[in-house]
Amino acid sequence: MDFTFIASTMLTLLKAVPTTLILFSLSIVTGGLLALVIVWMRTSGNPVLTSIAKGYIFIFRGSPLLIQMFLVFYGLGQFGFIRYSFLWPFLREPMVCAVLSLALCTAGYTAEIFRGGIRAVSPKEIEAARSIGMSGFLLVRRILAPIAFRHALPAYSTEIVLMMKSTALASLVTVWEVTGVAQRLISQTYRTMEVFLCAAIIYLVLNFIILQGMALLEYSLSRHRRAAPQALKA
Amino acid sequence: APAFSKDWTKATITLEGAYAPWNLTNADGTLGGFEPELAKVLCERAKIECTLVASDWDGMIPALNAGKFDVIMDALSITEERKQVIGFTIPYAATPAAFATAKDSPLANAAGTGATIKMTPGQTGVTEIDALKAAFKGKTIGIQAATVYAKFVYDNFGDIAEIREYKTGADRDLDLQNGRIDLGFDDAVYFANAFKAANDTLAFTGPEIVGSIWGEGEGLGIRKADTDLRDKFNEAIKSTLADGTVKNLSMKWFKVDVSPQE
Amino acid sequence: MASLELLGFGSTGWGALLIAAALMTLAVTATALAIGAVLGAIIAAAKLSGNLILVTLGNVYTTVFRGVPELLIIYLIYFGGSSAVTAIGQAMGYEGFLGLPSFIAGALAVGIISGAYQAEVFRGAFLAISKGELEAASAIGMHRGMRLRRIIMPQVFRLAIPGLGNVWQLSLKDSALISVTGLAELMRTSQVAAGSTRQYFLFFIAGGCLYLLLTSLSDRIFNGAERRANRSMPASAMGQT
Amino acid sequence: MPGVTRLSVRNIRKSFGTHEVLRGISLDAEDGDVISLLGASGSGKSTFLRCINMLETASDGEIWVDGEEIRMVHKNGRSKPASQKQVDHIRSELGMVFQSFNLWSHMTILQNVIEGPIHVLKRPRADCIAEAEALLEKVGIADKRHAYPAHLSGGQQQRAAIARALAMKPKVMLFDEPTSALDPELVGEVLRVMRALAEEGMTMLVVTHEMSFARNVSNRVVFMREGLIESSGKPDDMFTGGATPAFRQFIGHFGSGQ
Amino acid sequence: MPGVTRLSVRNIRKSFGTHEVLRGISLDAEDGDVISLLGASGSGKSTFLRCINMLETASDGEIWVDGEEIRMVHKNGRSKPASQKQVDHIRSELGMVFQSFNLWSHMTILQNVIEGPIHVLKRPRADCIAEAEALLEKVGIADKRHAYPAHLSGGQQQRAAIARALAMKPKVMLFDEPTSALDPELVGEVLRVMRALAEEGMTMLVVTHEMSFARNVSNRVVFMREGLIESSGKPDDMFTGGATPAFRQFIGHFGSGQ
Ligand SMILES: Nc1ncnc2c1ncn2[C@@H]1O[C@H](COP(=O)(O)OP(=O)(O)OP(=O)(O)O)[C@@H](O)[C@H]1O
Ligand SMILES: Nc1ncnc2c1ncn2[C@@H]1O[C@H](COP(=O)(O)OP(=O)(O)OP(=O)(O)O)[C@@H](O)[C@H]1O
Ligand SMILES: [Mg+2]
Ligand SMILES: [Mg+2]
Repeated sequence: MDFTFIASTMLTLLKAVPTTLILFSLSIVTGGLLALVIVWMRTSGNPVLTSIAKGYIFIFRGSPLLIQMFLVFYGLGQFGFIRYSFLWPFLREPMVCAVLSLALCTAGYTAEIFRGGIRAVSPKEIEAARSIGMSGFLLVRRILAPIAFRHALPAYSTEIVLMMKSTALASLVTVWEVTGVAQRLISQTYRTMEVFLCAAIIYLVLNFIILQGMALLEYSLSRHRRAAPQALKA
Repeated sequence: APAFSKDWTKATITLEGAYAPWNLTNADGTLGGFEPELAKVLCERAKIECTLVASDWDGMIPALNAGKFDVIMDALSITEERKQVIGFTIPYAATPAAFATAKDSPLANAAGTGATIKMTPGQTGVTEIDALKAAFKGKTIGIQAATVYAKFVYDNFGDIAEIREYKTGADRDLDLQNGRIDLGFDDAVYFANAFKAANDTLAFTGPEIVGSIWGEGEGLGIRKADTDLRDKFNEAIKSTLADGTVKNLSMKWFKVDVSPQE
Repeated sequence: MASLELLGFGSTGWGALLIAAALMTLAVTATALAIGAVLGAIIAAAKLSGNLILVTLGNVYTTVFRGVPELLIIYLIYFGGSSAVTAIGQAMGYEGFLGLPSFIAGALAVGIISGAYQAEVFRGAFLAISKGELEAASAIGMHRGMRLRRIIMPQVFRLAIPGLGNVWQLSLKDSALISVTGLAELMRTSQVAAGSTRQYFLFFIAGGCLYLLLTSLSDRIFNGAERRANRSMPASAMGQT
Repeated sequence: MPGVTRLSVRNIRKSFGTHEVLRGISLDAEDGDVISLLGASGSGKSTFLRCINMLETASDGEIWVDGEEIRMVHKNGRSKPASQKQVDHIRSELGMVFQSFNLWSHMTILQNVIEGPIHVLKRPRADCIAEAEALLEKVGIADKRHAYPAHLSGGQQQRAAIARALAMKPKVMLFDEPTSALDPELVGEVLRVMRALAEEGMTMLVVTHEMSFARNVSNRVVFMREGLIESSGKPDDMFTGGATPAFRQFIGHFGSGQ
Repeated sequence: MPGVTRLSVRNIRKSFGTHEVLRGISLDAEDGDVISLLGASGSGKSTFLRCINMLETASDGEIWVDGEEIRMVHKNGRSKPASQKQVDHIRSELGMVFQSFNLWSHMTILQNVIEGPIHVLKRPRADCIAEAEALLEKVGIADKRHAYPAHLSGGQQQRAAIARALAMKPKVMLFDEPTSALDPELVGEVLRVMRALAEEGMTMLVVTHEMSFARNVSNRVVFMREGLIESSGKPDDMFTGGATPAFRQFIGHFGSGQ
């Protein structure tokens, strides 16, 4: 093992970590908000809204992010009406495009995850809420969302970790985050395994922190389920 | 790399099959282009039965060293960094480099367009380059990351222009069309072909740059241990250069001669 | 139009190659999902076992294979696996290089990753089963294995279908990364076609559409399975007032 | 204001698939009325209560609460309430205690009880807590107020569900077998609470299998059979003279057992 | 063989956290014994039944079923059964009807009933179905045999749960409030079934709030209070002369109400 090489690789890669973190946090927040809108449309019962949401989820879950990002970044500029519109100053920026396509993609997944959580809520508990006059947003905020979020948490933490790894694609649109920098180092040095191992350690540490945080959240939200009957184990 | 003595009657050559016109895939799945045709001649002369396989550019060099194939023939520039990990034959091609910009851009037809200048590694104070520096001040230049061309642009224009790195040349060309960047710098042979795909909305600007600044040129990549295989191919390349085979194929595929000049 | 011709089935059309590539993607993903189902069930069982060592091992597996970029795992198995096979071959007296075929290396790599995700899906579904129903099974003397087979598995399956649908999607897209092994799956074929013809948008959109086609086929299957599995449930209270 | 009609149901019908569970039920209840709803298992009692507060949508019929009709729209052969707002408002005046309790699993008992007053009725938190604690004291589970539903015994859950419904101070209460999980001592306790509520003028509709309740606490007994009201009347009339043969058979065990 | 001890419990203790729910309970039941377990809500009745078939592990004490002791191991202050196999075997001889029914939601009623006989007892499928249908007929829900639990009324679910337990033909049955959701007519029906089982020699331990059952069907009454057996004896003794003040207060309502 060539430790000076690994140390210098690590240093180079660490400098790209802030870029990765910015991409990650912006797209998680934007994607999460968008997902809420889509879930709302998907479960609204209005056939038009439902089909729009279904179509959205279908397209963004169904095609590779690489292709989506390519089309958003290189494709939108092909249209004159976009290139000469007020949007172009934003869309011109690689970072904006990268966050946009990451967020659009994760919103599709997150919407499905949230919907799964909602379906897991006991109909009896929803009925109890309706019977005292709760409905709409109040019902969602007080009963549905807390229970559904608790159910969705394991799947959602998976999605968050996936997003962390998906940021790797942003180098396609000239945002040089950790994986992009690693690939550039490889094409300069051809020491694939060493460089990738350094990158892997960085992602592993970042994701480990995220997963621990989510596990902590999961634990603190499941007080009502702890001390399960022993029949589970016996 | 496997260290057995081999008499090399058979070898596997890999290329990407997606880097037209150097190498490309036909719609029926067969490989074509400058390199596959040259490979056929080289193998005949070296008396080796060759198999061509397509593989991805990203994993090519590690896969060579892992033994998945024996030769890389994929417009692979001979550079010092690569020489650390694999061996090379002598070059069978060497290409000039140049700037490209949109045809209707104010940067089109910059000083020296149409001329050719020769440069050596680390050379400074070239008058043609200084003229370009003045013209390109404050502009954005797109390059393919981790190439000899990238290093050149950083060395000469890093202080006056914004530089944006792309994973592939094709991505950069699209952004040149989109107007996100003002200029691109790359292999001129590659560009000539790209202009056609862009419906001739792009054009060269400034002089073509040739010489040892781009290293020795493009050669076959072969595991360091396989010196006997390398020697066989070296002989074959010398003979194809000498009898004009390389030049003929080059004119057919590139419309210019890319044979390395002494 | 020239671009339509490029997508057609004639001598200059890429249609046949693209369709073959889509089938390859389907085959490699299905194999990977099957490998992942076996691994996922084992890991989920380990994580639920309550045995400290097994739980830790399970946690390490899911953390590492969810936390490390997929590309690296594919590289490790493609190159690392080949070295291992070659070493075994040499030990048995075979001279020369023995490769792990890219289909097997790719399916194995994506399968190992998908196993980590499936383990979480199974674990979540298990935890969602009503405790009372498990107790009722214990109370008539069902032993562990039977409880698993008769009560837990059918319900885990029902509760896991949406999650498995997601994992399938993930694996479908992870399979695109196998292109580094040179396997002619959909992503690589789209890229090769784009690079050879320089029609980048055309082939990326065509590739994207084929991925959507695969998705809609699999969605149909998963939805059908979900409907079938949910017939014992009351209509969800969601849609009503 | 005694004599005011709090609840009025006209000719309610409800089917599940081809199975018609309610086949035209009408009922009026005034201030302070305590009506016992008796009937065999599966006769549609729970379904009837669920229709009244719109947890099931009746396929036909009218429901009036406190002089206000729940407006319905009929479209493509399906009915639904015209205004969600009206439904929410009416529901907050209708309390319901479920046969299977339906406590919110992610909240403690106290949180379950204060949830509605704070978030639906928008009353001050401190008041709600004080009242909730008094209610929990009354039903005897004040010591469990910080426990989660999964950690309570059946009877404790049932009492929590009663407290949760009462905390909304509804004008009309719908009870679905509110004492099924309680021991005789607690049954007595809960019946005392209900009697006091009746005296304060609350209207109550109680599905029960507790004949002593039907006879001693309620002022009207309604006997359901196969989705219809077979007979109804004052408890004394029903349990002694005027009972139909079907009702007599139904209470047979009660009449003879002790 | 009357007089054989089917179930014997010695000094059982159980705590949840710091709360000691069972504080040393002993009980013997012979062939054909029908024991009523009475007690206030929260006194530990359900927990006691759950300890007997090991759904909760008692922290101390011995349990003998049909002359066989359930072997326990104690490690780091926690107890668990020594052999899972033994536990499974003993459980198949102990029937249990849960307070909250716990029907398997993914199976129809018939499937719920035949599941144990076919897969645990390994009996021929056709026989199991025939017997299951006869049982469902007996408890009056034969017409619901192809419905899923979520589509049944409370009383129907409870009867399905009883049929499921009986289908295992256990030597000892543990009932946790088996008639709580039933109307008087059905209560009479179910009690008749239980009496017949007792006559066939089945041993039964019944948590109930139905005093008429305790008095007329069972041959022993056990009164639990705060985790202890406060008093026990023959029904006639308990309900008339020999009752303790606490038990008298507990049944007060029953004694006076009617
Ligand atoms: N899982 C648990 N965790 C903590 N406390 C529990 C748990 N289960 C039961 N308890 C407590 O143990 C006590 C006894 O409960 P148990 O269910 O045995 O009562 P019960 O006699 O069956 O009452 P009921 O007649 O209301 O069903 C109660 O105070 C209850 O709150
Ligand atoms: N969601 C449903 N889907 C189909 N059938 C249903 C559904 N809910 C109830 N039923 C059927 O409707 C009938 C009436 O049910 P309901 O719950 O109103 O009875 P009930 O009078 O409350 O009985 P119990 O005293 O046993 O609680 C039953 O035969 C039941 O099987
Ligand atoms: Mg009911
Ligand atoms: Mg109990």
